[in-house]
Amino acid sequence: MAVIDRTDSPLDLDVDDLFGKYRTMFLIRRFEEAAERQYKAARIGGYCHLSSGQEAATVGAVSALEEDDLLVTGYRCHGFALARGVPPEAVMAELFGRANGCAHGRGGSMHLLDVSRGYYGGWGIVAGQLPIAIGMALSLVRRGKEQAVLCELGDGAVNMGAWHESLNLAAVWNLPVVFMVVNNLYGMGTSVERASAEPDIFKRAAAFRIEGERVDGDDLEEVEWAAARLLRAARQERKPAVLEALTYRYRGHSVADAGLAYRTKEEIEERRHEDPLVRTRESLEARGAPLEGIEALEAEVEAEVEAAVAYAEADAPPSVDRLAAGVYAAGSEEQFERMRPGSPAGEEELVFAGGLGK
Amino acid sequence: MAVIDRTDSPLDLDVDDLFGKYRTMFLIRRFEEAAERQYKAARIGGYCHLSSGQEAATVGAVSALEEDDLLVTGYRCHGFALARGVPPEAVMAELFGRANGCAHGRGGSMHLLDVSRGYYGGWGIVAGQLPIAIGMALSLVRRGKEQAVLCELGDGAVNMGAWHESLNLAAVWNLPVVFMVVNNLYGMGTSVERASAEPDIFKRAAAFRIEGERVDGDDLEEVEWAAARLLRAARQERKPAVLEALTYRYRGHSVADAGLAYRTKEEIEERRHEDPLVRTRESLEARGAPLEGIEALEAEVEAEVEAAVAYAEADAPPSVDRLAAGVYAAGSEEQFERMRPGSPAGEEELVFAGGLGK
Amino acid sequence: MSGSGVAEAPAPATGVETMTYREALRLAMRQELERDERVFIMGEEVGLFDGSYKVTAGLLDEFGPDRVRDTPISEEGFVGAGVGAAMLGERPIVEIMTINFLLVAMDQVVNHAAKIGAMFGGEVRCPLVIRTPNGAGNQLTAQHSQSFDGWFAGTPGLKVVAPANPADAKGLLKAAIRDDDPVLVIENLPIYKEKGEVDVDPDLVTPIGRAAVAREGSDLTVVAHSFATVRALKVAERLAAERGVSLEVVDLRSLRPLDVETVAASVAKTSRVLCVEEGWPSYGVSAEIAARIQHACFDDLDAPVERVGMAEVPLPYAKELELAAMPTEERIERAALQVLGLAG
Amino acid sequence: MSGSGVAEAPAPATGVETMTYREALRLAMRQELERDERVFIMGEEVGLFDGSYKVTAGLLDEFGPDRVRDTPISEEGFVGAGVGAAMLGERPIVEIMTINFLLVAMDQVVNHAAKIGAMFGGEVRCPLVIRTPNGAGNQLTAQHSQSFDGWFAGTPGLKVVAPANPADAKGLLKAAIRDDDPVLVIENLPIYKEKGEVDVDPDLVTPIGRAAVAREGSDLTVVAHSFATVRALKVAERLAAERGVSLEVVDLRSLRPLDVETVAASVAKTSRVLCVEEGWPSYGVSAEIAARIQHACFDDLDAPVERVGMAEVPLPYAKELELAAMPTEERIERAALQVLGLAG
Ligand SMILES: Cc1ncc(C[n+]2csc(CCOP(=O)(O)OP(=O)(O)O)c2C)c(N)n1
Ligand SMILES: Cc1ncc(C[n+]2csc(CCOP(=O)(O)OP(=O)(O)O)c2C)c(N)n1
Ligand SMILES: [Mg+2]
Ligand SMILES: [Mg+2]
Repeated sequence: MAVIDRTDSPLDLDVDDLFGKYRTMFLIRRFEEAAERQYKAARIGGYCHLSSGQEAATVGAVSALEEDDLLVTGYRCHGFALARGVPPEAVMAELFGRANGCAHGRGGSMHLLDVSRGYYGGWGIVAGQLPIAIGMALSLVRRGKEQAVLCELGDGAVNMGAWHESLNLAAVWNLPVVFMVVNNLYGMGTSVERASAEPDIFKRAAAFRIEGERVDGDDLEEVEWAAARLLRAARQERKPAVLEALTYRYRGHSVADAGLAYRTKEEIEERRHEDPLVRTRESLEARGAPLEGIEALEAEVEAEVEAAVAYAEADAPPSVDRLAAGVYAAGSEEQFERMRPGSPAGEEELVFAGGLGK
Repeated sequence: MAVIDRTDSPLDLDVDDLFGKYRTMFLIRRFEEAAERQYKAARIGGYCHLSSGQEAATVGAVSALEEDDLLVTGYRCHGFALARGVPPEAVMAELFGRANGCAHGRGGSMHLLDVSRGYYGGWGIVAGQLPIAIGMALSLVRRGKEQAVLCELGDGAVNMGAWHESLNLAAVWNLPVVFMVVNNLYGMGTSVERASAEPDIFKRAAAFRIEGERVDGDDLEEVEWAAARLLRAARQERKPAVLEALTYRYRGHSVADAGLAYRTKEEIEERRHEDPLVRTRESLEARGAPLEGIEALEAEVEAEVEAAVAYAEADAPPSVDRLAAGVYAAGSEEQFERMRPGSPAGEEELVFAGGLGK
Repeated sequence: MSGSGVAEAPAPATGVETMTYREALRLAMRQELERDERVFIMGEEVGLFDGSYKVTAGLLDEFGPDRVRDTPISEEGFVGAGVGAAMLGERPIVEIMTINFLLVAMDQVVNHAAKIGAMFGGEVRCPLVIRTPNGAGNQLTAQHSQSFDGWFAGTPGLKVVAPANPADAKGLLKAAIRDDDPVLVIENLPIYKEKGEVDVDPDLVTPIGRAAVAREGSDLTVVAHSFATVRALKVAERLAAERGVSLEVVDLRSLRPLDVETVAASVAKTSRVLCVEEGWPSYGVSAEIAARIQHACFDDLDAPVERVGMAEVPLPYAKELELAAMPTEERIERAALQVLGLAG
Repeated sequence: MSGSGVAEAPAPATGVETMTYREALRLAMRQELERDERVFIMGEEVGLFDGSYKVTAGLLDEFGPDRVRDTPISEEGFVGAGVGAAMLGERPIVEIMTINFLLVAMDQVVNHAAKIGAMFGGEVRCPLVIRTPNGAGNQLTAQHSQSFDGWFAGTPGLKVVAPANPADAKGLLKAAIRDDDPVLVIENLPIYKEKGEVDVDPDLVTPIGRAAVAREGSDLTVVAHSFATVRALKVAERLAAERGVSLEVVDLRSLRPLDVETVAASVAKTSRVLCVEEGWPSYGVSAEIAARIQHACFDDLDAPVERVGMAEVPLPYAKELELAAMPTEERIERAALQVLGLAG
């Protein structure tokens, strides 16, 4: 199987198309900045992982998805949700823990999803989403659908056993799934070199006789082109593959991490020279997009992000009365009848401090 | 890193040396046959996995160990224990569940060990021994010892996550461990092709930038030569490696399996033509060992196996009074004082139906 | 595959047949495979090998490799694959060879399957079934002789059933397959060969969350599940015959939800309780049962709730040691007499 | 490395200092790293990153990368590496970032570490320490807000401690490191910043298997461990001040072995019990405690044992929902008054 390092993309997006994608990238950057501010203002809690710097990888890959393809990601997922079209207010409301958040305030930053857009989460255990993604691909095959699953993971996840088991199963069963490794060079404070015996992660695909490819993850078009090709092979020929996108995260691992104990300010500065936003904006300009148009777009996005924050702030928190909603499917009440508080032998508050079912 | 398929061994054992190794191989075969008979006579219980057919791989690899190297294996381990010098009566007594068994009747067929010979078990969870083996190698490194660990596993184990995590850690940390894959073509009823996306298992070493080598596992000298070379590199240069030995098991997965649902009688017959015992005996003859000598040896081994059975039969079962012996280290009695039966708040038989400590 | 995934039902077979627990499970799977195309089986050796404990024997021939899928040895991977497929509406039945191997897939069960309904705000569900036997008694030694029933029963988001006879094996497995939540079906190694009468009606399911009074009695309530129920019933027969005491046996059947009510009703009648389980009692299922009973039946109890389970040691190989560690009929009987104040 | 592995002791520091729980753990590790070359630390981000919760901060600089070893993200691999190293006589301290991630390493803990002593007939031991925090309360959501304490405490072959204050954090971690068996040290996220007085004497250890009466009282016994003890002590103060009732708080400290005796002695005095834990109560630690108490104190109890724990849901993200699910002081207080018959 071919393992390819850094494809040069023959993709040549037209200016409108590029304009739209730049818009999404810019939205992600501004959204993350707003999220950081709101986190520091204690309106967002839990872990909050930002993806500033990774916008080209994110938007490039998601752009390669067909409407009925499926997407599964890790916990650094704001960008993926936005790129897949989840409205910024639904994402921000989720970060605020509000009822109209895309997971109704129950998932938070790490567990975004939008089933109507084929986005099946937002998962928090490193590499835990991989087996799930192959199960989805298996379901597509069972139903004879020409669809594929894109499964995002980090460079740190490739050392987990779940990586190995999932890639092996995907390959043995010929499942339509592309594993996209967002290699931002670090898993928390551990560099790829310290973590992975094969730091050229895409080469690990060979252990399963599947295709592995590495792209410049800060080059939107290169990412999209490679993702499109691999997803097509997945859909049409049921070939699983690995796509490694080399990129960088500008912020710390989460908002709580300054991100400097394990890398230098210089390194970060240097990487900022490859800022995918700047690069994409440049190629937009090179393709003749008028500066005013770009600036108008940016202003529009900034307003959109502010509106998302305002929406989230105004949105109500989920009702405490329905604490246990969703834990079990509708119809389960009867099964729990003899265990619940209120039942003759139930203990107060022991099982459900709130209602059950949807 | 080199991945090598089927080395021809320049090793040329002298006749006495070969004679001794043939003896061990023959001992293993006869021992397994006896174990099967005793199992069917209900003197051995539990799972009982025989290694008939795999003698060259077993003896070849163990022969390459230095006295102070360490050995860790899976559950198909009678042969490894015998090859490492554990007395047949201690092994048979263990299979009989007797007090003088090498694990004092507590481990049985799958959990043989002999710490005095550097043999650290006999483990029953597929691939569970791999992380343990690398921990041992780590300890050797910490102590600055020039020793290595040989860790045996089956072809079915290479699809477990523990394989991936262990090889990655061994490689990232430069640990002196050789993973020996005894590829007998099946994991229970599943052929390597159905289980592993890369059926050339040794090639998976490349995913960790370590050396992988495949040998004819029915060729004693080839196995020993390759194992010796890789173990030397492990000891002296702290290079982990994968050694794949292609072989075959003649019997079912365990004594309870006829071994025919997933392979044909013809296939088994064909493989019997490569019987490592026959091949080694032939090369012994070719090297001028007198036939009477070989036959005398075989008679001697047969008597030895019978003696082992007699020993095991005569040996006493472990005392039921000491059911809980070994569960916790000496000195733990005091810690459990307030939980045990007999203690003022203890419940009869709840925690220990027998004594505690060694 | 049709929209609802439910195929036209064939003319239903009816009547009661005697069969083993293993056969009852197989019947349930066959019926559900026929009824609903979304149902498929996945696990090590479930196909070509006919199942390591032969539960799925013959189903590969009948339904083909898409419905009865052999997997490599990678429990974490294929349990997770079950989760993912279930999220898209499939009804996977994942067989884990024995419960001991579920430990390598624990993260997929507890951190993933169990979380989906709540964590994603009810937007997606996970109708997954995991079937696996627990238990000891065949000299399988420490790594292969365990029962983690309570761990799963203590995990919100999961449901756990543990049938004790062929009829419930069929009925509860069918209920699990039709349930919209992840259900762990705990089977048991020695119980596979137990025989009993089974109503083969394909529409008959046993509701989840209902304990059964497996035997009526008046002097002592024995609360048990899975193979411990089989043991308890034998002890009850023997004590009735030999000592004239009357044991009521409550078979929990479902561990989450737990039917405390049926247990409490029995204790209200007998005033004395013994809990029996195949696993280790400390922090085990019987701990929860005892805790519930002391709460629900505080004024009814004439004696403390006693517990019998496996001796709290990693199970040793030697036959004699293993037997000494098991919750045998002798030990159950002794404990029952003790709660009744008849020991000595 | 010397034969015994124990280095010459430096002149012992003595005296009592006020420090956080986190600092107390660090002190224990520093002292043991100094005392015994066989001790080393291993885990994700324990070195260069200074520990994800900063428990190991500074130790890499002090002891170097052989003694403070950063690992890739592969819990199954490096927990198992700890097991193997321990079998050869090392004293590894494996840090698991939070207990939630122990699920991927469950097989190494339960099927391997716990089995070694018994399964190999006492021929080899496994002096491994695993340190990990449990708990919820920081909006970490369903996959990161769990407490599996009882699962490990229910596993023969393991020992489990769960200190509730800095002095015990130091003393029990040291005891765990010196113990010849695998010990799980359960820490807790909110507890890391709790302060208390700690005797810095390097020879002082807290014995495993002994509960402590953290506060004396006469009307009600509250049994707790880990952060629940901190909550219980606050409720006790408040109820004493506001309602004039006297709560005795028994801090379990050790879950396996479990000191039933100290609990029972307290109940004999108060006749009423409330069990509190950070985890889910059904099939949880409080189930075992309640079961033990109804047995040991059957004649002493004036009311059923009550339990308070986390609401039995995968923890939701929203602050309001999370708070509603937690075993807050309010809920503990309410339950305490109920057991005392003072509710309403
Ligand atoms: C099994 C597991 N172990 C540890 C963690 C804690 N953790 C969360 S993110 C992370 C680093 C992951 O790095 P990487 O895969 O490179 O993704 P990135 O954060 O760079 O996007 C760790 C160790 C976890 N969530 N799951
Ligand atoms: C994690 C786990 N899953 C399943 C099993 C059951 N099992 C025991 S041996 C075996 C097959 C292993 O095959 P292989 O690794 O090729 O070794 P061989 O038996 O051929 O020596 C299986 C599935 C187990 N022991 N552990
Ligand atoms: Mg990363
Ligand atoms: Mg094999």
